[in-house]
Amino acid sequence: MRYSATVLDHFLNPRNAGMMRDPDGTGEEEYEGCGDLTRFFLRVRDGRAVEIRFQTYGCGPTIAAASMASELARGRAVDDLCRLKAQDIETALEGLPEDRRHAADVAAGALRAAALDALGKRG
Amino acid sequence: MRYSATVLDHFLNPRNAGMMRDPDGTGEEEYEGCGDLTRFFLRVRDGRAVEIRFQTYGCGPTIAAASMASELARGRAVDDLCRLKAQDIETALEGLPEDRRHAADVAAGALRAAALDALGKRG
Amino acid sequence: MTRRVYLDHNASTPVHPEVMAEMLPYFTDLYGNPSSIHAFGRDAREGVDLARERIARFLKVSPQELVFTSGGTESDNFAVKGLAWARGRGHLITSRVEHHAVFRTCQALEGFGFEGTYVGVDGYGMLDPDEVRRAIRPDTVAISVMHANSEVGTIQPIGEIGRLARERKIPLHVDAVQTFGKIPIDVDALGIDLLSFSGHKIYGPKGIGGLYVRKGTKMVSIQHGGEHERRRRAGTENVPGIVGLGKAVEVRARDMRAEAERLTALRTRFWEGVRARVPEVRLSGHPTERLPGTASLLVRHVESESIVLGLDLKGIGVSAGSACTAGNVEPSHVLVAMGVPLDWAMGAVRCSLGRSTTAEDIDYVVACLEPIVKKLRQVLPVGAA
Amino acid sequence: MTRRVYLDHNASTPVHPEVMAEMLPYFTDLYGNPSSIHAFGRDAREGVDLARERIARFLKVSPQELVFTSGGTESDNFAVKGLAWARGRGHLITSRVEHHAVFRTCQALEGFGFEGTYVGVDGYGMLDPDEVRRAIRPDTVAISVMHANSEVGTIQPIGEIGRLARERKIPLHVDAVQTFGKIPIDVDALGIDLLSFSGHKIYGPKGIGGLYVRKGTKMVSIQHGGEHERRRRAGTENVPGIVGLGKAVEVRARDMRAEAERLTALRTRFWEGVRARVPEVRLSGHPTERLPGTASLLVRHVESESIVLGLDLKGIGVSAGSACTAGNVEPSHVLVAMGVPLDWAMGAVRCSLGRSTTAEDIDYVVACLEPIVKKLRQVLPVGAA
Ligand SMILES: Cc1ncc(COP(=O)(O)O)c(C=O)c1O
Ligand SMILES: Cc1ncc(COP(=O)(O)O)c(C=O)c1O
Repeated sequence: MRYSATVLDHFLNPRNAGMMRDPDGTGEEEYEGCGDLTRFFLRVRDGRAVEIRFQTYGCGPTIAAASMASELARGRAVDDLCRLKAQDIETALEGLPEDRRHAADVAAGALRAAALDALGKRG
Repeated sequence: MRYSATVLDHFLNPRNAGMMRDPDGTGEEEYEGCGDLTRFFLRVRDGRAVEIRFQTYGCGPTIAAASMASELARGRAVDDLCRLKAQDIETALEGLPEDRRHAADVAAGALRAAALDALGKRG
Repeated sequence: MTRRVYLDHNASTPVHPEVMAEMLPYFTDLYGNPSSIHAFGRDAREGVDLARERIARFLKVSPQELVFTSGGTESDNFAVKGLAWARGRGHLITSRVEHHAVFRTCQALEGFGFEGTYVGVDGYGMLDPDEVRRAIRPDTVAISVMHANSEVGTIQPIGEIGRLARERKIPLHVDAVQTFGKIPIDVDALGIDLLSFSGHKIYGPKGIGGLYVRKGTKMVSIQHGGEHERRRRAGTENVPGIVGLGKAVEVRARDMRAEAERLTALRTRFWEGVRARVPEVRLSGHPTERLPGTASLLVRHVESESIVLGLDLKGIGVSAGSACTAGNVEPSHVLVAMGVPLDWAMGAVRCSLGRSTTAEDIDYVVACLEPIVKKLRQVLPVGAA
Repeated sequence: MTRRVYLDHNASTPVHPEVMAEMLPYFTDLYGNPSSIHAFGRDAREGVDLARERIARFLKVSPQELVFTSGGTESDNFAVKGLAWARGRGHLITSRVEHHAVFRTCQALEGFGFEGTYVGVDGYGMLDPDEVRRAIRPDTVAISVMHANSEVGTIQPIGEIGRLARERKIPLHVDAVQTFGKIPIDVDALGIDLLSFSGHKIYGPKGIGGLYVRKGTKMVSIQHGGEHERRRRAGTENVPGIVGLGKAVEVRARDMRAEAERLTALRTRFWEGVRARVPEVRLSGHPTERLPGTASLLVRHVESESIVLGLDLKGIGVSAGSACTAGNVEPSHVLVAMGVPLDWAMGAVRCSLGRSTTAEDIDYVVACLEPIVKKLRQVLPVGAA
C-alpha cells in the first residue's frame, strides 16, 4: 500500500469533517487553482481553537491531511496554528508519498489562513 | 526439417563424388561468382554418359543436387543431358526450399556445360 | 480484505490457462532462436508460424501481413512513424481522444516537421467522419484513429473513415488494442490498412503485440537490426509471447461472442445498480456504440482517486479517469476532448469487466461504492455536501 | 537422433528453472498493470521494482538509471537513436563488427543526416583505441562499441575507449548483450554511459532487455506513449519478463564466476579435440581476450551451413558464421572486417557453450564433426579434396 495506516484511517474516517455556522475564522487553500481546495472553520474561545471543521475537494491524502490537521489543531492557541507546518502534519500521518506531499501543504495553508482570519477578526 | 529425406540422404551420402582423370567432358557452373561452384566430369561411351563425377563447393542442397544430377544423368545420352532441367533435379529431390532452388540450377548448369564440352570434343 | 474483485480489464488481464499451457514449453524446452537453422531453432520457428497463422485466420488476412511487436504501444509507434517516415514529410490526421501511444507519436513527428490535425469528438467521445473529411489535405500522408476508446468505451465510425481514406488513397491506421478479440473486426469492410493489437488486453501475456499491415502499404521499419519479421521489425522474437498471443486470439475467436453478450448484461446490471444507489452519477461514452465490458462512471464533485482508493480498501480494482498530479486534479485528455465539465470529470472512474466477473462481483462493487461516495461527499466544500 | 546437444547459447538460452518459478505467478495471479494504483497494480509494480533493484545491485548503479526494453535490439536502437536525436545532428563512431542492431541503426541515422565512422578491427576482431581516437571529431555526439562480439567472442578494450570518450565528454554506449551476466562489468571503471543487455542470452526470457543510462546523460526516448519507465520508454511493462530478467541477473551474479571457469575449461577441451582431429581448422577471435563459452571455428574450404546441417542431423545445434543466401556464400560482416580470407571464412561455425554443456557433449560434438568435415571435403573441387 502506498499510504500509511494512519493516512488510510483518516481518509476513511475523517475527523471533524463538515461546515460550521458563524465561525470565528475561516480560511482556504487552493492548489494551483484546479479545483483542489481545503477550507477550515474555527471556533475560538480564550484564544484557543475549541472547535474545528473542514471541507475539502481532493484526493485521498488531502482528506486525510485535513482531518489530521483538525486533530492537531484542536485546543491549541490560534497564534500557534499559524506555525503548524506541513511537515508536522505529514509526520503525524506517518508519511506521505513524494507525489502527495502537497496534501499536507494544502492543509497547513488552509489552517493558517483560518487562524489569521480569526486573529484579524479578534484584533 | 527444411529439407526432404532425399535431400538429406544425398547430402550425407553423395553419390559419384570426386574427380576423374582424363574425362571426355567437364563443365562448371558458378553462382554469381562467389565461391559457390559445382563441377561435373563425364566419361562418354557410344554417346552415353557411362561414368559421372562431381565436385562442389556449396551448401548442403548444392551437394545433394549435384549428387542427384549425377544419378539422373548416368547412362543417358549426352545430348539428353543438355536438356536435363533444374526442375527435374528438384522433383527427384522431393523439393527444395524456395531460397535453395539455386542448388538445382547450379547442378543443371554444370551438367549441361559438361555435356556440351563432351559434345564439342566429340564433334 | 477478504473478497477481491478485479474490474480493470481495460488496463490488463490475467493470462488464460489455455494460453499459459501453450506458452510454457517455449520457455524451457523449445528455447531455440527462431533464426537458427538447426532443430532447436526450427521448433521455435514452428511456434511462431502457428501463432501467425492463427491470428491471420482470425483477422482473415494473410500471415505475411502480420508483424509481431512488443505491445500495443510499439505497434502504434510503428504504424504511425512507419507510414510517416516512408513518406518523409506531410500531414497526419488523428483525433483528440487517441491513446498516448498514437497521440504523443504524432506530436513527436511534429517535432520532425510533420503537421498534425487532431480532430475533436462529441460529448460521447465520437468522431464525426465529416470532420475527418474536412481535415484531409492534398499532403495528408496518414490517418490514425482508434477503434474503441479505452477510457469511455466509445466505438468510432471506422467504416466511414475508411471509405474516405480509401477514396483518397490515404493509409488508415486503426488502434484496435481495446477491440481486437472483443468485437468483430473486418479490415477489408472497414477499409483498415494497419491495425494495432496487444496481448495483455485479451488474456495473453504482457510485452507482446502485433501490427497488421495491408500488403502493398508503403512502410519503413522503426527498429533496426537483424532480418526478423521479414525485415520489418528487428529483434529476437519473443517466442513464448508470440505463441501466447496466437493462442489467446484462438481462444477469443471461440469465446468472443458469448463473452460480449455476458459482459453487456453484467455492465447493464452494474449501471442500473449504480444509478439506483448513487445520486449525481453518469455513464460516460456512447449509449450504444460501446465496448461490452466498459462502464465509465462520472461521479459528480468527488475526486476519482479517492473513489479508487476507497474501493481498493474493499479489495476492488478500478481505474481513475482523472489523475491527481502534484495537487492538480487533471481530467484525462479524453474527458477534456468530450467537453465533460470539471465537476463531473474529476470523479471519473472506469470499471472494465472481464472473464472472471460475476453478478455477485457487480453487486458487491455497487454495494461498496454507495457509502464511499456518500462519505466523500460529506467533506465537500460545495452544495452537494 | 537420440542425443541432443545445444551449442548455440550465444543465439539464445533456455529459461533457468529458478527464473521460471519467479515469473510464473506474474502471468496468472499478479497480473495487474503496474500503472494501476489499486492492489492488483501495486503487486505488479513490486515485482518490477524488485527486478530493477536486483539489476542495479549487480551493476552497482542506481535503479533509476535502468530502463526496461523489449530486448537487446531495442536497447541498442534506444541508446544510439536516443543519444543522436537528443543532439539533432552530428557524427557517430562505431565499429565494423557491431551487431546489426547498432550497425543498421547507425546506417538508418545516416539517412537522417548524421555522419558515421565505422572503425575497423584487427585479425582478432579487436578495435584499436587509437583508431577510435583518430575518428573523434569536434561534432562527434556518440560512440557505440560492443563489449564482446557475438560471433567470435573477442572482448573489446572498452576501458581505453571509455577514457577517450570521457576526456572529450562524448557519451559511450556499450552493447553488452553478450557479456552482461557472463563476465564482470564495471560501468564506472570502464567509463560506460549506456549499456545494453538482453534477457534471453542469460537464461532469462526472450522479449525483455534493458538499458543502463548514466544519470545526467542527455537522451530522448524513441517509443512514445504513456509515462512508463519515468517517461523514458512508453508501453505497458512486460511484468513477467522484467521479473524474469531480474531473477536471471541475480542467478548470474551468484553463478557467473564458477560458470565462466567451467566453460573456459570446456572450450579448451573442445578446441583441443577439434584441432587434433580436424585438419585445416582455426579458432577465430582473440586468443585470450574472449568470452568464456564461445568457440568459433574456421573450417577451411567447407561451407558453414553444410557443417551446421551435418551436425543438426546428429542432434547438435551450432550456428553458421556464413550464410548461403540465394546461392552466395556470404561471410558475416564480422569475418569480412577481420580480413579472414574467403576460403576460411566460408567455413565459419560458431559453437557457444552454456549451463547445460558437459564434457561428454563436447566429446560427442568433436566426434561428429570429424567425419562430417571429411565427407564435405571429399566433394571439393580444390586441393583439399
Ligand atoms: C487504445 C490503446 N492503445 C494502445 C495501448 C497500449 O498498449 P500496450 O499496453 O500493449 O503498450 C492501450 C493500452 O494501454 C490502449 O488501450
Ligand atoms: C552483441 C549483440 N547485440 C544485440 C543483440 C540483439 O539482442 P536481442 O536478441 O535481445 O534482440 C544480440 C543478440 O542477438 C547480440 O549478440
